[in-house]
Amino acid sequence: MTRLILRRLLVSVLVLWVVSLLVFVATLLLPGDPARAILGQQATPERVAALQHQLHLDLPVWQRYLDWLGGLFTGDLGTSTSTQGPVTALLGDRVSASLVLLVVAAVLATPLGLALGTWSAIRRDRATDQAISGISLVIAALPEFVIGVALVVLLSTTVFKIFPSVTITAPGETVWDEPAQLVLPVLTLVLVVTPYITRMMRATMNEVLDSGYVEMARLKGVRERTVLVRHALPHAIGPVAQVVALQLAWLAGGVVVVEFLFRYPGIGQALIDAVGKRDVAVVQAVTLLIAAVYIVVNLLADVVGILANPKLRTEAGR
Amino acid sequence: MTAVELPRTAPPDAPPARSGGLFRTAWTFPKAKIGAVLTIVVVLIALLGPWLGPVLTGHTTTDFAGKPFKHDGVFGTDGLGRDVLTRFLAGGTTLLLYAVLATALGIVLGALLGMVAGYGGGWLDSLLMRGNDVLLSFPQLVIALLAIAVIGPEGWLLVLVIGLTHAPRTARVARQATVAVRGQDYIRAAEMYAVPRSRILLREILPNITGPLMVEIGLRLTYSIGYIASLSFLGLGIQPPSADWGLMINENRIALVVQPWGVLLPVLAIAALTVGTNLVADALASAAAGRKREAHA
Amino acid sequence: MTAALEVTGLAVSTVAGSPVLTDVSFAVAPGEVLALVGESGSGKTTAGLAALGHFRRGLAVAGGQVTVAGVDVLSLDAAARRRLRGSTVAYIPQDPALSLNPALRIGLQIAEVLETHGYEGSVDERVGSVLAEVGLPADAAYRRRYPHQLSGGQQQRVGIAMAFACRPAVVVLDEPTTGLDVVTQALVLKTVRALTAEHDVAALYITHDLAVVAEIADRVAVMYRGDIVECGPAATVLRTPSHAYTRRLLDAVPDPDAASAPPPPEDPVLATRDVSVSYGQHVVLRGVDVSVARGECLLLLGESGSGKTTLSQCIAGLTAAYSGTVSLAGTSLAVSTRQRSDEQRRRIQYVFQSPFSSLNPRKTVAQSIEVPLTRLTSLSRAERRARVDEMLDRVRLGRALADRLPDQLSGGERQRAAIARALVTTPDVLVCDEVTSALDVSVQATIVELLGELRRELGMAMLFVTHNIALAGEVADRIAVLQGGAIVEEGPVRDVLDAPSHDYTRELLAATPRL
Amino acid sequence: GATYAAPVPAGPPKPGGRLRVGVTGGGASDTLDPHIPATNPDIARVINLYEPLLIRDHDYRLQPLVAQSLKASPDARTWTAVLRDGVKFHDGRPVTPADVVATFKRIMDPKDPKSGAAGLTMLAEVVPSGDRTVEFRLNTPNAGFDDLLGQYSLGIVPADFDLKRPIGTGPFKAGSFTVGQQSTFTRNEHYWRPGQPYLDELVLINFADDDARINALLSSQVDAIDQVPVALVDVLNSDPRIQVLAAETGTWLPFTMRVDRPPFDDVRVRQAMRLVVDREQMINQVLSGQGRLGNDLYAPFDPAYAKELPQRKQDIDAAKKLLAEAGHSTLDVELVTAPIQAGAVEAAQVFQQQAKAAGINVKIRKLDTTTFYGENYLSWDFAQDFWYTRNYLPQVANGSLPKSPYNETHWQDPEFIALVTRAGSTVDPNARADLIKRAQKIEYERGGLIVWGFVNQVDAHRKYVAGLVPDRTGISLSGYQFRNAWLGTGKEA
Ligand SMILES: Nc1ncnc2c1ncn2[C@@H]1O[C@H](COP(=O)(O)OP(=O)(O)OP(=O)(O)O)[C@@H](O)[C@H]1O
Ligand SMILES: Nc1ncnc2c1ncn2[C@@H]1O[C@H](COP(=O)(O)OP(=O)(O)OP(=O)(O)O)[C@@H](O)[C@H]1O
Ligand SMILES: [Mg+2]
Ligand SMILES: [Mg+2]
Repeated sequence: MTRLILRRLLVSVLVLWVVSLLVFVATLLLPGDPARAILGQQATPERVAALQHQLHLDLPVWQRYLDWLGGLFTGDLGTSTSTQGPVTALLGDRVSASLVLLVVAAVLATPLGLALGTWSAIRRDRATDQAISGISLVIAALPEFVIGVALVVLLSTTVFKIFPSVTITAPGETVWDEPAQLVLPVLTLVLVVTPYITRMMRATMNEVLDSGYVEMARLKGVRERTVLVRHALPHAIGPVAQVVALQLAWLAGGVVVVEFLFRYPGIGQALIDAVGKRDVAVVQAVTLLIAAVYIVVNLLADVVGILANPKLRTEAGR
Repeated sequence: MTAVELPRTAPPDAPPARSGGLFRTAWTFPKAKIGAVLTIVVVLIALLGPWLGPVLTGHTTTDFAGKPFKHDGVFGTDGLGRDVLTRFLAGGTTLLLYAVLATALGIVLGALLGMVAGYGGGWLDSLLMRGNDVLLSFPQLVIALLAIAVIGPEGWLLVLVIGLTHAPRTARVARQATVAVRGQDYIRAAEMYAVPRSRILLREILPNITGPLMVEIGLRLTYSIGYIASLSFLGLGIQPPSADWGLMINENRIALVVQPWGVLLPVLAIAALTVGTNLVADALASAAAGRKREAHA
Repeated sequence: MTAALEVTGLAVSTVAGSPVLTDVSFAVAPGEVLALVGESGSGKTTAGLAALGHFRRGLAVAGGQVTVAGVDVLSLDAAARRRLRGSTVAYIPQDPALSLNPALRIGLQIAEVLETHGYEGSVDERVGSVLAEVGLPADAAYRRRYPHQLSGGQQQRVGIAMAFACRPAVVVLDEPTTGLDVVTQALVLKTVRALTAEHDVAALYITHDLAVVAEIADRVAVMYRGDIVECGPAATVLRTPSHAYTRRLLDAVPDPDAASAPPPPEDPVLATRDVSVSYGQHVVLRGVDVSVARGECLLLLGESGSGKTTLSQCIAGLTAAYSGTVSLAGTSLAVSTRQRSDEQRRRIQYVFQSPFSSLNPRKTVAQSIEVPLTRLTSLSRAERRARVDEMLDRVRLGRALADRLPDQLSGGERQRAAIARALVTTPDVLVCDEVTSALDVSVQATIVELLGELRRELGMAMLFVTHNIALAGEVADRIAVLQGGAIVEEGPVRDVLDAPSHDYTRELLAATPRL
Repeated sequence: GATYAAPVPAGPPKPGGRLRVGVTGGGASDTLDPHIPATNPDIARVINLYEPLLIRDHDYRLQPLVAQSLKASPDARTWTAVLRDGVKFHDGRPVTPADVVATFKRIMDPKDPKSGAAGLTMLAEVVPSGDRTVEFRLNTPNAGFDDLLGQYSLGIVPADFDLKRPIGTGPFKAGSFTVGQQSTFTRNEHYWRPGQPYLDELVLINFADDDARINALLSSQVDAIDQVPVALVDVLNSDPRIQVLAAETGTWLPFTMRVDRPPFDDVRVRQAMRLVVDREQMINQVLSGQGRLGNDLYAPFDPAYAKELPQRKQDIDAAKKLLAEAGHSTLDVELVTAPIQAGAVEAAQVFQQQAKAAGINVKIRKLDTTTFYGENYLSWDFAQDFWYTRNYLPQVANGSLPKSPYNETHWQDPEFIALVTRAGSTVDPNARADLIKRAQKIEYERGGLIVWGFVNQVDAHRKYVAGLVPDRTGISLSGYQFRNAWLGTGKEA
């Protein structure tokens, strides 16, 4: 089992490295000069020249890649061309802000999705099930900005004026100092993610509840609750972990639209801003970060899958 | 003597594996009917709209019907004073076209990759699937953001980028389906007669994975629509002065309180379209999974 | 003696309303084994599960009564039914691999029944004793195993142990030996017989194998399309069947003692020399030599996993690698079929084990049969079609079915189509890999008969692979017995059947149930 | 919550309180540097932290600030500034001539020239000429030099200025600052205007998105916002809690045609393009009526603005005729646009529609702002740009001379150059006005700019915010001069 996990880990590291290479190349292709991008209309030739000199844009490409890669290991993500400060300083707060959004959304959506999915499966083909699966099917189809706009109209500006529709943080304050402004972004993400988890959980549970061993457990006279907890749920862990992982990874990347909509000071906003400003170091850092989240989360899901499967657990362990 | 039990042949009312049968089975689900109706209505609007708009309203998509965000005409005017209904009617064609093209690209590419990886096996499989992992770990929106920053918001680029981001996901599904089919004796029978590998892929494997692929097409179409609309919403997709639903939402969102139609019509259309295609895809998935019609008295 | 299980006028139908059981009545006394036989889909499982008051999703009871140890099961509420299950009436499922929870240790799964029903006394001890009763090791290490760490036969015996753990009054066994090889099957049958006799348990034994019935049952009930068509003492029903379906079942049972033709002269058209195959550490074939002469039929006999399919596929060129040689009329062949010539490919043909997977479900029968013609001959389209039609007639399938898709055919018809595909290029050697084992007994007989006729008509050599020794007398001239990847005995059919020289062969013959 | 009508504060200004302002734009390049403000938040910060020698007031009149007066020598080559008494930096030190000299040295630093340097090319040196006086010596005579000094990006800073301690003479002192997010400011107790500022604290918050900014105002997350999308003026006006602040400005969003590139090198084509524009409709559709007609001339607040030139109107027939004469029965042009300012992309679309009537086929190429201002900025054949208002000569210096930093049209007319050069050194106002009017006539007849209108500045604030007035300079929210602002009652409600 350890070997299996180690191999999986090695592959992940390899994938991450290739991603880093691709990210670097992709950002090289960004047209336009960062110096000009920073100065905008104020870009007089003298000021452009001065700024370019400051930004060390004159080193050969491969050297810049090696420097950058080396920096990653020491926690140095490079220098932002637009703030001219370290990227880590620029992203620090934003990463934790996005993380808060992500974690809160995940912590709410995952158990909710699992519970709804299980409930739906237990009540298979009854009204509850049909309502849950119908609604989740519809919500799952809606693009996140449609959900977000609908929530703003409903809860913030037009119908009810309950929650703030944008996020404002004073310096030194963090986004969670004023929880009310987290409500709409979190709710949007929860609405986007929960239907997928619900549907997957329902499908998996249906399959498990139809399985021979669940039927056998019932024929043994085992109580329904025990059937569910001991015989059915453990089998849903593996496949559902995959979906939850996928959704979490989606959250990391898909948070861009939601952050844009709610002006949430996270990495998504930073990314849009950085692409516009040709702030290559920031683009690289954020992209790599999101990719790393994806890879790590998937790795975890695989490990959970391996641990939840006695066959893999026992066989590979020897 | 020992008799081995007849493996469960399809019960009389279970779905046969053919794709014609798949559609027929899927059609027995109410959700397929609702989905198809939603989709067809929106597609009809998208296809006939550009021609119907000027006839109904007397305005083209670009001329001015009044001041911005006023209630002139049936559904008022947009941010430039153009007729919302005309623009709404014309606004689905491009979205739909791009979504269909992107889906087609993603499916063809993904199915090909997945089938080759699944059938080839071995190092080829590992290589393709690790490459797939790399693509998958690249956040979809970031790819689009970078590509559009590099090249500009061109139509073909949208199709390409979205198609490409679909490909690895489709490849996974196609690979899984192929692996399930690969071990089947009819593939080995074809190999026994030295049928060329390309022909095995196209003639023996492809027809047998149409079930999951059909589901995938439905899902990818849903995502493509949402994705293109999202990009337009971020201002990166279809560009003005084109009439486009995603763009309309972006342009008119600001006046949601005064003149909601400029947002509501396209939001409803996009919602109906994505929900419709998703319902159909889900019905196909249920049919492919062999679930019998929810028997309810 | 009063019946432990009594079913009267039971009717079950689907929720949609179509009947599954119409009017089923039978009774089983303590210590008695009632065999419930019938073809697939006749409703055996449905009737068996009704004894536990359980109906599968989509089915509902439509009338009748089920009494277990004096209790009217169907009138009980869910909780009371649950208390009955596992304690008074137990169930042994058809497929242990699917019915044991793969995530739970087997000891726990057995203990669970005891705990659920509040077993008085030491649960641990009882688990140990019931494991011993079914002939499994009772030590702690064994109990900590997961199902996937057991063989199929062991899994099935764990299932039996689970059923007998609470000393039930009634057990329902749903085809418990299907999928097991003859030796394991004999062991399981012995266990069941011993346990029922010892504890005075009433057993309902579901099967469609009449030979098994003869071994185990006191009485037989024959089911046909949801109805009991015949019921009586086993000896009576098997000797003087009154219903047409029962007779058909009986006729289909092959007779190992049937006479066969003398061996033809030695002239090997196909020969393997020292063929060995291993998958990693696992050696599957260890230097196998077999040869088949022109017009001869060699029966390759072996239990499941002995390497029969592997050998057949070496001959057909479908394995990745083997050592040794396979030669066709003296010329040695390349390992992979892709490296062999069209002519070589044409001369050796292979029929797969399962007709359900060997035909592409998206191709019509004619299209599938046409493939070898397209690949291996240069016939025109019209000529190919003519050959296909002719071949369809030959395998008694008829041209009418040419444009059907496989799922519009029955299993037997599909196997005929697969045979037609193998024969359409008139091969010299036909390798049949357990071509009948996926088929119902009655169908099995017709396929064996067809192959015999075709062999005589076309004069080809045949390698007939099977694990069913009962077929030997019907089809083969010679027998080769494969065990653990090596040939342990070889000789003319009569000699081997009458005077087996190897222990394994003797064991096989002894374990084979007979009427 | 319920919507209620807030009372408009009246009476004498009430000191104290905290004002939160939503400002458009900003991002990772946000800065507190006094001399390189680029975005709106930068400008708002600079205006409240620092003060230049002079500045244009709400009515576009040049007013002395750190300087008490600024006088030109008769030949307009030397300008002498007298510093105002009692003007102190945030740390309490008084402003000295040495500080002024150091400030201009920082701005004109040849290694790192700041934004203002481009407009001050004629400035030879800055020398202290007394206790309270500073002398500006010019290479070439310039009668409008006072105008050039009246820029917010020329704030006076102490000689030992360090960006880590951003000190100026402005009404507010720098508090905390989060790049791309927001900045806070506290009251400067040393401020020279008695009683001002009234607020204890000022918070400027970046908003990239119009929607978010307006929602923030509606949901009371900010007290005031700049740049209300014009289409929403009516909505906000109808909200009893909100006061819309609209100002007529000289801000313009021209189309720029390169006069040295075909097809625009033919003056008939340029005239045709100008005749195609229905300016009324442009203002209605693009600005929802929030603007004034333009006549292809800029600097409407200049005393010498050529009001007498007839207002150009749409004339499709004349345009067609001109095009035919120039040999174009139909004309295909590409218009490069970007969301450089609210209304830019919209104006491009309206123009496209209007040009159709004259058989001109306009293809719109929409770029992102960075690309627009990237390498090809100033070399697009046909594009747009955005300018706040200036007087005529400073605007010419910025955009209409061969060596101007932003000559988008590559305008290089010898007769025009001669006229403006003479005007630049003419001190007599009447003579100068005459020269300027002649130069304007040339641009009116053959220039490469299509100035279709001047944009009203529309901002909004909650009714409890007082002291904000319309400002004609084009800078938002009372010119971001929050020293005047104070909070009435009702804020906490
Ligand atoms: N859940 C169900 N819903 C509807 N029909 C069912 C269901 N389960 C079984 N049937 C139908 O009831 C009939 C009897 O099924 P059953 O499983 O009892 O047959 P069987 O004799 O046990 O067959 P086999 O030998 O294949 O196990 C079949 O025709 C089957 O299609
Ligand atoms: N691809 C493979 N990789 C590893 N082991 C294999 C593979 N194919 C077969 N085996 C092993 O080789 C042995 C022989 O398999 P084979 O299929 O030849 O048996 P068989 O005699 O045909 O059995 P059955 O009667 O069940 O069909 C088995 O133990 C099987 O587990
Ligand atoms: Mg059964
Ligand atoms: Mg086999």
